[in-house]
Amino acid sequence: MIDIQLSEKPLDVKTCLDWVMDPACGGIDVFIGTVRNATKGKEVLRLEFEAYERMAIKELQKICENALVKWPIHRISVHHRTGVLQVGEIPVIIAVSAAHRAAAFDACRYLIDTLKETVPIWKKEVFADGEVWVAAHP
Amino acid sequence: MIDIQLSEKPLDVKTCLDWVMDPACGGIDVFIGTVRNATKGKEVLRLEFEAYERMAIKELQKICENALVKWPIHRISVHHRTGVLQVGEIPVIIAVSAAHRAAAFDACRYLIDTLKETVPIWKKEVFADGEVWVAAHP
Amino acid sequence: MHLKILAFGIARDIFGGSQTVVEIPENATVSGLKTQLEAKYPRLQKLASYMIAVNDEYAQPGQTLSATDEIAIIPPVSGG
Amino acid sequence: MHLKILAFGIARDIFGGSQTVVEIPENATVSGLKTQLEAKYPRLQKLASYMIAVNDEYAQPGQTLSATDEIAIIPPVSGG
Repeated sequence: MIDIQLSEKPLDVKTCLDWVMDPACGGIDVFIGTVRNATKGKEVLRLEFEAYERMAIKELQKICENALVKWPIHRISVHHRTGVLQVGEIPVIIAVSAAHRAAAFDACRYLIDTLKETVPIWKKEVFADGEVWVAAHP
Repeated sequence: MIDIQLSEKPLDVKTCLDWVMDPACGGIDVFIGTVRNATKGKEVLRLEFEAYERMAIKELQKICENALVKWPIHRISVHHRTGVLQVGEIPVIIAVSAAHRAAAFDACRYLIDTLKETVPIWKKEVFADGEVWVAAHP
Repeated sequence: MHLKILAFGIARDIFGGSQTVVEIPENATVSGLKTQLEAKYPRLQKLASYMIAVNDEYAQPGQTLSATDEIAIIPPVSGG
Repeated sequence: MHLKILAFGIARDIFGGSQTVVEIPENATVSGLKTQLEAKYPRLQKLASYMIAVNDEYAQPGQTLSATDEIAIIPPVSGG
Protein backbone atom coordinates (compact mmCIF):
# COMPACT_ATOMS: atom_id res chain seq x y z
CA MET A 1 0.00 0.00 0.00
CA ILE A 2 1.46 3.28 -1.15
CA ASP A 3 0.64 6.86 -0.14
CA ILE A 4 2.32 9.60 -2.21
CA GLN A 5 1.78 13.32 -1.82
CA LEU A 6 3.36 16.45 -3.23
CA SER A 7 2.28 19.46 -1.25
CA GLU A 8 2.87 23.20 -1.00
CA LYS A 9 1.79 23.07 2.67
CA PRO A 10 3.95 22.01 5.63
CA LEU A 11 4.36 18.25 5.90
CA ASP A 12 3.17 16.37 8.99
CA VAL A 13 5.08 13.37 10.34
CA LYS A 14 2.09 12.06 12.30
CA THR A 15 -0.03 11.87 9.14
CA CYS A 16 2.60 9.62 7.51
CA LEU A 17 3.01 7.49 10.64
CA ASP A 18 -0.72 6.99 11.10
CA TRP A 19 -0.93 5.88 7.51
CA VAL A 20 1.83 3.25 7.69
CA MET A 21 0.93 1.85 11.15
CA ASP A 22 -0.59 -1.56 10.94
CA PRO A 23 -1.27 -4.19 13.63
CA ALA A 24 0.80 -6.70 11.62
CA CYS A 25 3.88 -4.44 11.80
CA GLY A 26 6.63 -4.62 14.35
CA GLY A 27 8.65 -1.67 13.17
CA ILE A 28 8.54 1.59 11.25
CA ASP A 29 11.52 3.45 9.87
CA VAL A 30 11.00 7.11 9.04
CA PHE A 31 13.35 9.45 7.23
CA ILE A 32 12.71 13.16 7.67
CA GLY A 33 14.66 15.64 5.59
CA THR A 34 15.15 19.06 7.17
CA VAL A 35 16.44 22.32 5.70
CA ARG A 36 19.95 22.92 6.98
CA ASN A 37 21.23 26.40 7.86
CA ALA A 38 24.44 25.94 5.87
CA THR A 39 25.92 24.05 2.93
CA LYS A 40 29.69 23.71 2.47
CA GLY A 41 30.14 26.25 5.23
CA LYS A 42 27.95 28.90 3.58
CA GLU A 43 24.81 30.17 5.31
CA VAL A 44 21.55 29.12 3.61
CA LEU A 45 18.66 31.58 3.87
CA ARG A 46 15.97 29.34 2.39
CA LEU A 47 15.34 26.59 -0.18
CA GLU A 48 12.97 26.65 -3.12
CA PHE A 49 11.59 23.35 -4.41
CA GLU A 50 10.02 22.85 -7.80
CA ALA A 51 8.55 19.62 -9.19
CA TYR A 52 7.42 18.33 -12.56
CA GLU A 53 4.43 17.17 -10.64
CA ARG A 54 2.77 14.49 -12.73
CA MET A 55 6.08 12.86 -13.63
CA ALA A 56 7.37 13.15 -10.05
CA ILE A 57 4.34 11.27 -8.75
CA LYS A 58 4.76 8.62 -11.46
CA GLU A 59 8.46 8.15 -10.61
CA LEU A 60 7.70 8.01 -6.88
CA GLN A 61 5.04 5.40 -7.57
CA LYS A 62 7.61 3.32 -9.48
CA ILE A 63 10.24 3.39 -6.76
CA CYS A 64 7.66 2.55 -4.10
CA GLU A 65 6.46 -0.40 -6.18
CA ASN A 66 10.08 -1.54 -6.57
CA ALA A 67 10.57 -1.37 -2.81
CA LEU A 68 7.45 -3.46 -2.22
CA VAL A 69 8.86 -6.11 -4.56
CA LYS A 70 12.39 -6.04 -3.10
CA TRP A 71 11.55 -6.14 0.62
CA PRO A 72 8.84 -7.69 2.84
CA ILE A 73 7.32 -4.37 3.85
CA HIS A 74 3.69 -3.42 4.44
CA ARG A 75 3.06 0.24 3.78
CA ILE A 76 4.95 3.24 2.42
CA SER A 77 4.14 6.91 2.81
CA VAL A 78 6.17 9.49 0.85
CA HIS A 79 5.31 13.18 1.22
CA HIS A 80 7.40 15.81 -0.56
CA ARG A 81 7.11 19.55 -0.19
CA THR A 82 7.24 22.13 -2.98
CA GLY A 83 7.67 25.91 -2.82
CA VAL A 84 9.72 28.03 -0.44
CA LEU A 85 11.08 26.40 2.75
CA GLN A 86 12.81 28.09 5.66
CA VAL A 87 15.63 26.57 7.73
CA GLY A 88 14.25 23.77 9.94
CA GLU A 89 11.28 23.03 7.66
CA ILE A 90 10.71 19.55 6.24
CA PRO A 91 11.14 18.93 2.47
CA VAL A 92 10.47 15.19 2.64
CA ILE A 93 9.09 12.44 4.87
CA ILE A 94 9.42 8.75 4.00
CA ALA A 95 7.83 6.20 6.35
CA VAL A 96 7.96 2.43 5.85
CA SER A 97 6.34 -0.23 8.04
CA ALA A 98 7.29 -3.90 8.13
CA ALA A 99 6.90 -6.98 10.30
CA HIS A 100 10.65 -6.91 10.96
CA ARG A 101 12.84 -3.84 11.20
CA ALA A 102 15.65 -4.75 8.75
CA ALA A 103 13.29 -4.53 5.76
CA ALA A 104 11.90 -1.19 6.96
CA PHE A 105 15.40 0.30 7.29
CA ASP A 106 16.62 -1.04 3.94
CA ALA A 107 13.52 0.04 2.03
CA CYS A 108 13.43 3.52 3.60
CA ARG A 109 17.06 4.12 2.69
CA TYR A 110 16.56 2.82 -0.84
CA LEU A 111 13.57 5.14 -1.25
CA ILE A 112 15.35 8.34 -0.21
CA ASP A 113 18.52 7.43 -2.14
CA THR A 114 16.53 6.68 -5.30
CA LEU A 115 14.22 9.66 -4.90
CA LYS A 116 17.28 11.89 -4.94
CA GLU A 117 18.54 10.23 -8.12
CA THR A 118 15.46 9.89 -10.31
CA VAL A 119 12.45 11.92 -9.18
CA PRO A 120 12.03 15.20 -11.12
CA ILE A 121 12.15 17.63 -8.21
CA TRP A 122 14.64 20.49 -8.05
CA LYS A 123 15.99 22.51 -5.19
CA LYS A 124 17.49 25.99 -5.28
CA GLU A 125 19.65 27.13 -2.38
CA VAL A 126 19.33 30.82 -1.65
CA PHE A 127 22.26 32.55 0.04
CA ALA A 128 22.71 36.19 1.09
CA ASP A 129 24.79 36.81 -2.06
CA GLY A 130 23.16 34.61 -4.68
CA GLU A 131 21.42 31.35 -5.39
CA VAL A 132 22.23 28.01 -6.97
CA TRP A 133 20.28 25.06 -8.39
CA VAL A 134 21.69 22.12 -6.43
CA ALA A 135 23.57 19.50 -8.50
CA ALA A 136 23.01 21.34 -11.78
CA HIS A 137 26.70 21.79 -12.57
CA PRO A 138 29.60 19.35 -12.28
CA MET B 1 23.50 15.44 22.94
CA ILE B 2 21.59 12.49 24.32
CA ASP B 3 18.01 12.22 25.62
CA ILE B 4 17.08 8.91 27.27
CA GLN B 5 13.76 8.09 28.90
CA LEU B 6 12.13 4.99 30.35
CA SER B 7 8.44 5.59 30.83
CA GLU B 8 5.28 3.78 31.89
CA LYS B 9 3.23 6.25 29.87
CA PRO B 10 2.62 6.16 26.09
CA LEU B 11 5.58 7.39 24.06
CA ASP B 12 5.28 10.39 21.76
CA VAL B 13 7.14 10.57 18.45
CA LYS B 14 6.85 14.34 18.21
CA THR B 15 8.61 14.80 21.56
CA CYS B 16 11.60 12.82 20.26
CA LEU B 17 11.62 14.63 16.93
CA ASP B 18 11.42 18.08 18.48
CA TRP B 19 14.35 17.13 20.67
CA VAL B 20 16.65 15.97 17.85
CA MET B 21 15.75 18.70 15.32
CA ASP B 22 18.54 21.19 14.88
CA PRO B 23 19.14 23.87 12.22
CA ALA B 24 22.52 22.28 11.41
CA CYS B 25 20.84 18.96 10.52
CA GLY B 26 19.79 17.84 7.06
CA GLY B 27 18.20 14.55 8.03
CA ILE B 28 16.61 12.60 10.83
CA ASP B 29 16.14 8.86 10.93
CA VAL B 30 13.57 7.52 13.37
CA PHE B 31 12.87 3.94 14.31
CA ILE B 32 9.52 3.23 15.95
CA GLY B 33 8.80 -0.20 17.36
CA THR B 34 5.17 -1.24 17.41
CA VAL B 35 3.44 -4.16 19.11
CA ARG B 36 2.55 -6.73 16.48
CA ASN B 37 -0.68 -8.72 16.62
CA ALA B 38 1.08 -12.04 16.03
CA THR B 39 4.41 -13.79 16.47
CA LYS B 40 5.30 -16.93 14.54
CA GLY B 41 1.70 -17.10 13.39
CA LYS B 42 0.27 -17.01 16.92
CA GLU B 43 -2.05 -14.20 18.02
CA VAL B 44 -0.52 -11.86 20.61
CA LEU B 45 -2.95 -10.28 23.12
CA ARG B 46 -0.48 -7.88 24.73
CA LEU B 47 3.15 -7.40 25.72
CA GLU B 48 4.54 -6.74 29.18
CA PHE B 49 7.87 -4.89 29.45
CA GLU B 50 10.04 -4.86 32.52
CA ALA B 51 13.35 -3.01 32.98
CA TYR B 52 16.21 -3.03 35.44
CA GLU B 53 15.82 0.70 35.27
CA ARG B 54 19.04 2.18 36.57
CA MET B 55 21.19 -0.27 34.64
CA ALA B 56 19.05 0.08 31.49
CA ILE B 57 19.58 3.83 31.49
CA LYS B 58 23.31 3.35 32.03
CA GLU B 59 23.55 0.86 29.14
CA LEU B 60 21.50 3.12 26.88
CA GLN B 61 23.79 6.01 27.74
CA LYS B 62 26.80 3.87 26.77
CA ILE B 63 25.45 2.85 23.38
CA CYS B 64 24.40 6.43 22.60
CA GLU B 65 27.88 7.66 23.49
CA ASN B 66 29.36 4.95 21.25
CA ALA B 67 27.14 6.09 18.39
CA LEU B 68 28.25 9.70 18.84
CA VAL B 69 31.87 8.55 18.57
CA LYS B 70 31.30 6.25 15.59
CA TRP B 71 29.22 8.57 13.37
CA PRO B 72 29.01 12.33 12.65
CA ILE B 73 25.58 12.73 14.23
CA HIS B 74 24.13 15.60 16.26
CA ARG B 75 21.44 14.44 18.65
CA ILE B 76 19.92 11.16 19.81
CA SER B 77 16.62 10.58 21.56
CA VAL B 78 15.79 7.10 22.90
CA HIS B 79 12.48 6.55 24.67
CA HIS B 80 11.50 3.07 25.87
CA ARG B 81 8.20 2.05 27.39
CA THR B 82 7.67 -0.25 30.36
CA GLY B 83 4.52 -1.99 31.64
CA VAL B 84 1.62 -3.46 29.70
CA LEU B 85 1.29 -2.58 26.00
CA GLN B 86 -1.57 -3.41 23.66
CA VAL B 87 -1.27 -4.25 19.96
CA GLY B 88 -0.34 -1.11 17.99
CA GLU B 89 1.28 0.64 20.96
CA ILE B 90 4.90 1.82 20.81
CA PRO B 91 7.57 0.11 22.95
CA VAL B 92 10.48 2.15 21.62
CA ILE B 93 11.37 5.28 19.65
CA ILE B 94 14.90 6.06 18.52
CA ALA B 95 15.53 9.34 16.68
CA VAL B 96 18.91 10.46 15.34
CA SER B 97 19.71 13.73 13.59
CA ALA B 98 22.75 14.40 11.42
CA ALA B 99 24.03 16.82 8.80
CA HIS B 100 23.93 13.97 6.23
CA ARG B 101 21.49 11.11 6.11
CA ALA B 102 23.87 8.12 5.90
CA ALA B 103 25.15 8.70 9.43
CA ALA B 104 21.62 9.08 10.79
CA PHE B 105 20.52 5.78 9.21
CA ASP B 106 23.63 3.87 10.32
CA ALA B 107 23.53 5.17 13.88
CA CYS B 108 19.79 4.59 14.30
CA ARG B 109 20.13 1.00 13.15
CA TYR B 110 23.14 0.41 15.39
CA LEU B 111 21.20 1.80 18.34
CA ILE B 112 18.14 -0.43 17.96
CA ASP B 113 20.26 -3.51 17.15
CA THR B 114 22.49 -2.95 20.19
CA LEU B 115 19.61 -2.02 22.48
CA LYS B 116 18.06 -5.40 21.72
CA GLU B 117 21.34 -7.16 22.55
CA THR B 118 22.57 -5.43 25.69
CA VAL B 119 20.02 -3.25 27.46
CA PRO B 120 18.38 -4.99 30.46
CA ILE B 121 14.76 -4.77 29.39
CA TRP B 122 12.54 -7.84 29.07
CA LYS B 123 9.39 -8.49 27.14
CA LYS B 124 6.71 -11.11 27.86
CA GLU B 125 4.34 -12.07 25.07
CA VAL B 126 0.87 -12.91 26.30
CA PHE B 127 -1.25 -15.28 24.20
CA ALA B 128 -4.79 -16.57 24.75
CA ASP B 129 -3.35 -19.84 26.04
CA GLY B 130 -0.21 -18.78 27.88
CA GLU B 131 2.73 -16.44 27.98
CA VAL B 132 6.43 -16.47 27.22
CA TRP B 133 9.48 -14.34 28.05
CA VAL B 134 10.92 -13.55 24.62
CA ALA B 135 14.40 -14.98 23.90
CA ALA B 136 14.69 -16.63 27.33
CA HIS B 137 15.09 -20.16 25.97
CA PRO B 138 17.18 -21.49 23.07
CA MET C 1 7.17 20.13 -36.81
CA HIS C 2 6.94 22.49 -33.83
CA LEU C 3 7.76 20.93 -30.46
CA LYS C 4 6.97 22.60 -27.17
CA ILE C 5 9.53 21.75 -24.50
CA LEU C 6 8.68 22.21 -20.82
CA ALA C 7 11.50 23.42 -18.58
CA PHE C 8 12.17 23.07 -14.84
CA GLY C 9 14.86 24.13 -12.42
CA ILE C 10 17.93 25.59 -14.05
CA ALA C 11 16.55 24.79 -17.53
CA ARG C 12 13.82 27.33 -16.87
CA ASP C 13 16.50 29.93 -16.17
CA ILE C 14 18.39 28.94 -19.33
CA PHE C 15 15.28 29.08 -21.54
CA GLY C 16 14.21 32.29 -19.83
CA GLY C 17 10.75 30.80 -19.20
CA SER C 18 8.86 27.63 -18.35
CA GLN C 19 8.85 26.42 -21.97
CA THR C 20 10.42 26.90 -25.36
CA VAL C 21 9.42 25.91 -28.88
CA VAL C 22 11.77 24.32 -31.41
CA GLU C 23 11.30 23.59 -35.09
CA ILE C 24 12.52 20.07 -35.84
CA PRO C 25 12.08 17.54 -38.72
CA GLU C 26 9.28 14.92 -38.53
CA ASN C 27 10.46 11.72 -36.78
CA ALA C 28 13.31 13.53 -35.06
CA THR C 29 14.83 11.62 -32.13
CA VAL C 30 15.59 12.64 -28.57
CA SER C 31 19.27 12.97 -29.58
CA GLY C 32 18.33 15.26 -32.44
CA LEU C 33 16.28 17.40 -30.10
CA LYS C 34 19.19 17.66 -27.64
CA THR C 35 21.54 18.78 -30.44
CA GLN C 36 19.10 21.46 -31.50
CA LEU C 37 18.45 22.65 -27.95
CA GLU C 38 22.17 22.89 -27.25
CA ALA C 39 22.67 24.96 -30.42
CA LYS C 40 19.93 27.33 -29.31
CA TYR C 41 20.94 27.33 -25.61
CA PRO C 42 24.69 26.62 -25.32
CA ARG C 43 24.51 26.83 -21.49
CA LEU C 44 22.86 23.39 -21.56
CA GLN C 45 26.28 21.91 -22.38
CA LYS C 46 27.64 23.15 -19.06
CA LEU C 47 25.13 21.13 -17.00
CA ALA C 48 26.34 18.03 -15.17
CA SER C 49 23.82 16.14 -17.36
CA TYR C 50 20.23 16.42 -18.49
CA MET C 51 17.52 14.06 -19.69
CA ILE C 52 14.51 14.40 -21.93
CA ALA C 53 11.16 13.13 -20.67
CA VAL C 54 8.41 12.14 -23.08
CA ASN C 55 4.90 11.79 -21.71
CA ASP C 56 6.15 11.70 -18.09
CA GLU C 57 8.79 9.02 -18.69
CA TYR C 58 12.55 9.30 -19.13
CA ALA C 59 13.23 8.87 -22.86
CA GLN C 60 16.01 6.93 -24.62
CA PRO C 61 18.33 8.82 -27.03
CA GLY C 62 17.00 6.97 -30.12
CA GLN C 63 13.33 7.45 -29.30
CA THR C 64 11.39 9.36 -31.97
CA LEU C 65 9.26 12.34 -31.08
CA SER C 66 5.85 13.42 -32.24
CA ALA C 67 4.14 16.79 -32.07
CA THR C 68 1.50 15.40 -29.72
CA ASP C 69 4.00 14.23 -27.09
CA GLU C 70 4.44 16.13 -23.85
CA ILE C 71 8.18 16.79 -23.87
CA ALA C 72 10.22 18.14 -20.95
CA ILE C 73 13.84 18.83 -20.24
CA ILE C 74 15.00 17.34 -16.96
CA PRO C 75 18.19 18.90 -15.58
CA PRO C 76 19.96 17.06 -12.72
CA VAL C 77 17.33 16.40 -10.04
CA SER C 78 17.90 17.46 -6.44
CA GLY C 79 14.79 16.58 -4.44
CA GLY C 80 14.70 15.30 -0.87
CA MET D 1 28.51 -13.85 53.39
CA HIS D 2 24.88 -13.31 52.43
CA LEU D 3 24.29 -11.93 48.94
CA LYS D 4 20.98 -10.54 47.80
CA ILE D 5 20.40 -11.18 44.09
CA LEU D 6 17.86 -9.08 42.18
CA ALA D 7 15.84 -10.89 39.52
CA PHE D 8 14.06 -9.69 36.38
CA GLY D 9 12.05 -11.27 33.59
CA ILE D 10 12.06 -15.04 33.60
CA ALA D 11 14.56 -15.09 36.50
CA ARG D 12 11.86 -13.54 38.68
CA ASP D 13 9.57 -16.43 37.75
CA ILE D 14 12.35 -18.96 38.49
CA PHE D 15 13.19 -17.40 41.86
CA GLY D 16 9.52 -17.02 42.67
CA GLY D 17 10.08 -13.36 43.51
CA SER D 18 12.03 -10.23 42.63
CA GLN D 19 15.06 -11.32 44.69
CA THR D 20 16.72 -14.25 46.40
CA VAL D 21 19.46 -14.55 49.01
CA VAL D 22 22.40 -16.95 48.77
CA GLU D 23 25.06 -17.83 51.33
CA ILE D 24 28.47 -17.81 49.65
CA PRO D 25 32.15 -17.71 50.84
CA GLU D 26 33.93 -14.34 51.16
CA ASN D 27 35.66 -13.32 47.89
CA ALA D 28 33.45 -15.63 45.85
CA THR D 29 33.47 -14.91 42.12
CA VAL D 30 30.69 -14.38 39.60
CA SER D 31 31.31 -17.95 38.36
CA GLY D 32 30.98 -19.29 41.89
CA LEU D 33 27.71 -17.43 42.32
CA LYS D 34 26.36 -18.86 39.07
CA THR D 35 27.23 -22.41 40.18
CA GLN D 36 25.44 -21.88 43.45
CA LEU D 37 22.39 -20.28 41.83
CA GLU D 38 22.12 -23.13 39.31
CA ALA D 39 22.28 -25.68 42.15
CA LYS D 40 19.45 -23.89 43.94
CA TYR D 41 17.44 -23.13 40.76
CA PRO D 42 18.19 -25.81 38.14
CA ARG D 43 15.83 -24.11 35.65
CA LEU D 44 18.53 -21.45 35.14
CA GLN D 45 20.51 -24.03 33.15
CA LYS D 46 17.72 -24.20 30.58
CA LEU D 47 18.01 -20.51 29.71
CA ALA D 48 19.61 -19.52 26.41
CA SER D 49 22.18 -17.69 28.57
CA TYR D 50 22.27 -15.33 31.51
CA MET D 51 24.64 -12.72 32.90
CA ILE D 52 25.37 -11.33 36.33
CA ALA D 53 25.41 -7.58 36.80
CA VAL D 54 27.34 -5.96 39.64
CA ASN D 55 26.54 -2.34 40.52
CA ASP D 56 24.68 -1.81 37.22
CA GLU D 57 27.44 -3.20 35.01
CA TYR D 58 27.80 -6.57 33.30
CA ALA D 59 30.32 -8.56 35.34
CA GLN D 60 33.15 -10.83 34.18
CA PRO D 61 33.18 -14.49 35.38
CA GLY D 62 36.34 -14.02 37.49
CA GLN D 63 35.15 -10.82 39.20
CA THR D 64 34.93 -11.13 43.01
CA LEU D 65 31.80 -10.16 44.87
CA SER D 66 31.29 -8.25 48.09
CA ALA D 67 28.27 -8.07 50.36
CA THR D 68 27.84 -4.37 49.64
CA ASP D 69 27.52 -4.86 45.85
CA GLU D 70 24.17 -4.59 44.14
CA ILE D 71 23.97 -7.89 42.29
CA ALA D 72 21.38 -8.84 39.68
CA ILE D 73 20.75 -11.78 37.41
CA ILE D 74 20.20 -10.73 33.80
CA PRO D 75 18.41 -13.34 31.69
CA PRO D 76 18.46 -12.87 27.88
CA VAL D 77 17.27 -9.33 27.22
CA SER D 78 14.40 -8.65 24.81
CA GLY D 79 13.71 -4.93 24.79
CA GLY D 80 12.74 -2.89 21.77
